[in-house]
Amino acid sequence: MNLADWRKRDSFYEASARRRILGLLDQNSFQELLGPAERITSPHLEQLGFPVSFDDGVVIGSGLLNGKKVLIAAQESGFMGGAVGEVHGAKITGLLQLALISHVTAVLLVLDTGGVRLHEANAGLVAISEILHAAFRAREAGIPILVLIGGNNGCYGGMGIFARCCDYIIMSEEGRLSVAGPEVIETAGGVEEFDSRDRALVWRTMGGKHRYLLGEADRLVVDDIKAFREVAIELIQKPKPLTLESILQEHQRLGERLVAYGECKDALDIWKKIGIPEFDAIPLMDNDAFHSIVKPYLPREGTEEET
Amino acid sequence: MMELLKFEFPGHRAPLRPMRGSAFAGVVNSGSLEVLIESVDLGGRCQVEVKTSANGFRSTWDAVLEDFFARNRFADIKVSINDFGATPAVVSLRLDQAAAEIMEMGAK
Amino acid sequence: MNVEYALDKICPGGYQIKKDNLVISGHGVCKGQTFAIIGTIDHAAIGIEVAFDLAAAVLEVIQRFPQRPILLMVDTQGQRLTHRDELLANHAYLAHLAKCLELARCRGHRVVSLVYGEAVSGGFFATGMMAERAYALPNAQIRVMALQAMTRVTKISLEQLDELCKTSAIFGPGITNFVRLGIIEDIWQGDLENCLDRALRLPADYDNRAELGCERGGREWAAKVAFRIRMSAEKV
Amino acid sequence: MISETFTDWATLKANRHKRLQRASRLAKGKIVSSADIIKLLETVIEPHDRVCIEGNNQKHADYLSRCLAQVAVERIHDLHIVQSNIALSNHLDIFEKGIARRLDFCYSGEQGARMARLVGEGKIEVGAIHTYLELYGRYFMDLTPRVCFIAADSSDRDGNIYTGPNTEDTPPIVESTAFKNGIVIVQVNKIVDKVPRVDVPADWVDYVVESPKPYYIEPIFTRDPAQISDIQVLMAMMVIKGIYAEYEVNRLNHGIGFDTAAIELLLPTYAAELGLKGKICQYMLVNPCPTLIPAIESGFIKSIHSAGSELGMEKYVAARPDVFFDGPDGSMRSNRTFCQLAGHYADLFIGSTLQIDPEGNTSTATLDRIAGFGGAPNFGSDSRGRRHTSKAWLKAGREGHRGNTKMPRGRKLVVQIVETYREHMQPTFVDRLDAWQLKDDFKMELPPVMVYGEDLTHIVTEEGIANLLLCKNDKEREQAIRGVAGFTPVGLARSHRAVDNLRDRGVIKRAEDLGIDKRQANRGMLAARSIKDLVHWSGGLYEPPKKFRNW
Repeated sequence: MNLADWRKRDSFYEASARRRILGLLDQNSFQELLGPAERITSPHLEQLGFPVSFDDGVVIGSGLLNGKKVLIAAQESGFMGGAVGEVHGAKITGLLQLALISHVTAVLLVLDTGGVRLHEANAGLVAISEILHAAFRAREAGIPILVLIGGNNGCYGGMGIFARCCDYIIMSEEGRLSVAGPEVIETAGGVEEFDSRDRALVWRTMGGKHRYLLGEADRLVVDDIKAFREVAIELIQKPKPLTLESILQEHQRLGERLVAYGECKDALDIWKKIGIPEFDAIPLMDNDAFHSIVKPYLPREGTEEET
Repeated sequence: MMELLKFEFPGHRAPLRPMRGSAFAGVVNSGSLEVLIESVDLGGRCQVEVKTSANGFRSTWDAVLEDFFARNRFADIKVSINDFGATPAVVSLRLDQAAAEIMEMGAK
Repeated sequence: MNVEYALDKICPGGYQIKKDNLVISGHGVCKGQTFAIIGTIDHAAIGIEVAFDLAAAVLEVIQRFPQRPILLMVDTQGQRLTHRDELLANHAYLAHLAKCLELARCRGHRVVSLVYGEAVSGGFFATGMMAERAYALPNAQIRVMALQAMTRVTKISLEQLDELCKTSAIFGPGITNFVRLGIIEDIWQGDLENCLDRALRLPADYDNRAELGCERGGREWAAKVAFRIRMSAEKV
Repeated sequence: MISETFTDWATLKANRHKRLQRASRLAKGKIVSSADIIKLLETVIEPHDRVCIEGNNQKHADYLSRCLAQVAVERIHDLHIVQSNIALSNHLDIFEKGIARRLDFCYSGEQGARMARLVGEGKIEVGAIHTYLELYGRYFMDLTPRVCFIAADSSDRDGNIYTGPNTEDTPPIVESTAFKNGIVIVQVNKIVDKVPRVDVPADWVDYVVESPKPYYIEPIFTRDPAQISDIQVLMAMMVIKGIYAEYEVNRLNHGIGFDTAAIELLLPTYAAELGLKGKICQYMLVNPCPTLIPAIESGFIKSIHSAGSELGMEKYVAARPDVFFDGPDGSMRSNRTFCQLAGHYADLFIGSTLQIDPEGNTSTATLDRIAGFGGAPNFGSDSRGRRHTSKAWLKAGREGHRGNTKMPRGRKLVVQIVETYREHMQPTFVDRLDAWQLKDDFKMELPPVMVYGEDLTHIVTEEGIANLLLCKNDKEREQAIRGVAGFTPVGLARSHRAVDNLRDRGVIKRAEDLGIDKRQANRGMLAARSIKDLVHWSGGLYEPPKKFRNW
């Protein structure tokens, strides 16, 4: 991407939840549900002395994506680190339940979250579990769920597990996807185990490029809302049913990963083993260069179509 | 602990009519706030409700809000704010953004 | 509590399990019905291998014993917290386990979980919380986060948190909180074989934890909010 | 008249000889092994010596400083340390242990709180807190070092030194020490066969030691554009339109905060739209801050001289020799003395501060800390020895002309750019600077003021610009300051009539008076909104340090 195009892009990373939704959907098509004026705020934060937000940090609603009706939720990265509390989680769960009764083509989830909101610990954990159960029902009904990750908080904790239970994950290299966050690993194992302040290490372990190379993200796009939108348009009509066959394939893939890379100490070791030339230059490659270099080395997934 | 502040201002004598029922701006992030502005029947007056994590700044809020209503021809307007320690500069900026949105005046 | 002690009580008719590292798998008999046993022991930290082995056990039941009910025996300190686990994408292994359990349910297996030891956050999430209904033994430990750790994150004093825990089930560890929130359906006491039998006789309907949490007064908003959204179907 | 008694005119030389002789067995030529370095220090340093430890913004003689903290206090004690920047904890360990007692310095930053404690305990006797030029000046007057510790990238076996792009303070320290029969000790990251270029010739150097770890360096001047706020964009727009364009400011020094980073990032966008390319900001005195990249790439900036370098910018700077001062080897040569000197004769200084009082005195002093100033007081003061003219300088001089004198004078523009409140609702405008409290707490003779009100010409806040040059008297000046102090107590105490009057006369200008649409003032105006944008602008030459990456 040249400088002029780069500057013209509409950064996904920088945008607020509302801005992301407006950029992803067809113009003027977004209808918010339970918007700020309804004042559905967290019933728990105030007693802890924390401010609430009128949407509890997640914007939900419906709209059109390339003319197709979709439901969408976007977590607001700025409020409580996008973390899931009781109301926040119930909004996403309700949206996924709504998918079952409202004839939509797909559900888009813009995740930007540290996982459970620790101020509502128990309620946050079960909220994510409820999101997961509702998502499985939607998938069972053949409604694909697309997860978009490219924000400041990454996608961590239970939401990281949840993301991989959806049909597709679209990431930018700025996005991160994991269960335990950098600080959590460092706290548990010390700085020798993981230096959470070494951001290059954080990104090559959990960031978009590594996740894409492992086959953990279906698409890796440049940090541009339009790029996310284009890929979403391409995928919304391609549900990936959970079948014994698809799960056995995944089982085999994950088993092979343990054997192939189980001894690796760092992402660089894995990239080297994959056989990518200039593997150590990967972190600094731009999106186009990265794709052209890694294309022959990507894990192939059975259920995804040939393009 | 959170502090709840309520303010009331006389409405403008020749108010402009909002184009929308409500408008919203900002994010409740440290050093920032969210502003919800709604058109409701308040007998011509304007009301503001602020929930803030920074205690003891009532007079500053009063000055900032008075300034805001002096800049805008508002009546029957309710402003609700969730504040996480925003400075007056940020408060004014978000208020102006929400005000512009409810009047549907986009940036050029 | 060790797993054999619990299983002895659940299956007076006998059971067979094999232990492989931290994972157990096998089967038992409850009131004449054979059910599969899958679980973890020794407060297992669930890393990529453990999650993978659990998934393998679930897949084996699906393939070899269609429709056989599954009892998940839960004892986990949470997901394993290492560089290597995240490097190889522990979230994907945990998600895979969740998907295997989901597949089992879709294919007619009843899935019930029992916290007999410890259940913590991510580990509990991908195991016990994937069941249709989760149960616990009276001395089980369940938490998302210890209150001490929570004071560090939230900068709220321990005294204040303790005070809040008296009225709210949201923050604190403890099995009764999780019952009030609807996360734990019930505590198994007395004749455990009866308890399992009763659980397996309940209808296999889906996730009613939010409603349960509301009924029990621990979590009033989740059900209401989701309901309001479902009610807006005509607007969409 | 010739003295009757015999006078030895070379005592320093003789003393130097003795020291070198004592240490002769500890060095091979000039090379000292790290195993012997503590012993060497114990041998060549004498109690009560004045020792200069090189401590810059960027590079630090941290290894030698750490070694000094390990010498036997019975042998080496009561040293007088002269050092521009106290940045590391081991810089203070030597005081805690009694190895050193007296200190003359410029800046202490993060060590400010601990320093305050040690001063309180009587373990540090502070001579004075200086500006950079002031302290360097005193190296050649009354504070000449007996021994100095220098940090450098490499040396050859003869002792020729390559400082790398962070030459910074090295020249005045070495020169004052070497030419007054002192002893120059250099820690280098590597001893090589041939240095890329000679920054210090071998015959000014006495000892070289290869440090086990490269010297400590932090990217302290890198500002992530992602953290620039809409309000900072607004203020930057006001500066460009209301000051840079107004005075045609072409030679200037920028502070290193987010406010000035915002200005830099608006040059290729907003300033270019206003047709200001080639008219403003062509010559700058500033470290190679990454936020300058877009303005350089757009052809806005012709030349930059730097006091020091910045981590990650090495390749970029080397690839732009027309703009930066690069050596024949390709790497940059910085020099804080010359950069400060040049800044002294520039047309404008702009930077941020923590507090401003109603007289326009500004201070970055914080209670319970002794932090110092660095270079800002030199940059941020009128240079009364200046004689050459420029449009900006003459215009400022005309505007500031007061009283009956007929003699025309020029004047440097000194601008403070601040938000009226800092984070956590700390007001920037205060009736009394904390500096006064600090003066009392630490029994200083003067409150530590960064820019004096009499030198300050403009204040820029989100509320507008106050041009203090145009004020007719002190009373008006105070109202002009209150008139941009927003909702702070200082601002609320304004006379609305006086402020309206000042606004009518153009002494105070609001954004709208400058024709700036506030709603246009948002981050979208910035030429780069993230570190990655800067990498793109640099064509991949800028290599951001790990802590600034999110990829």
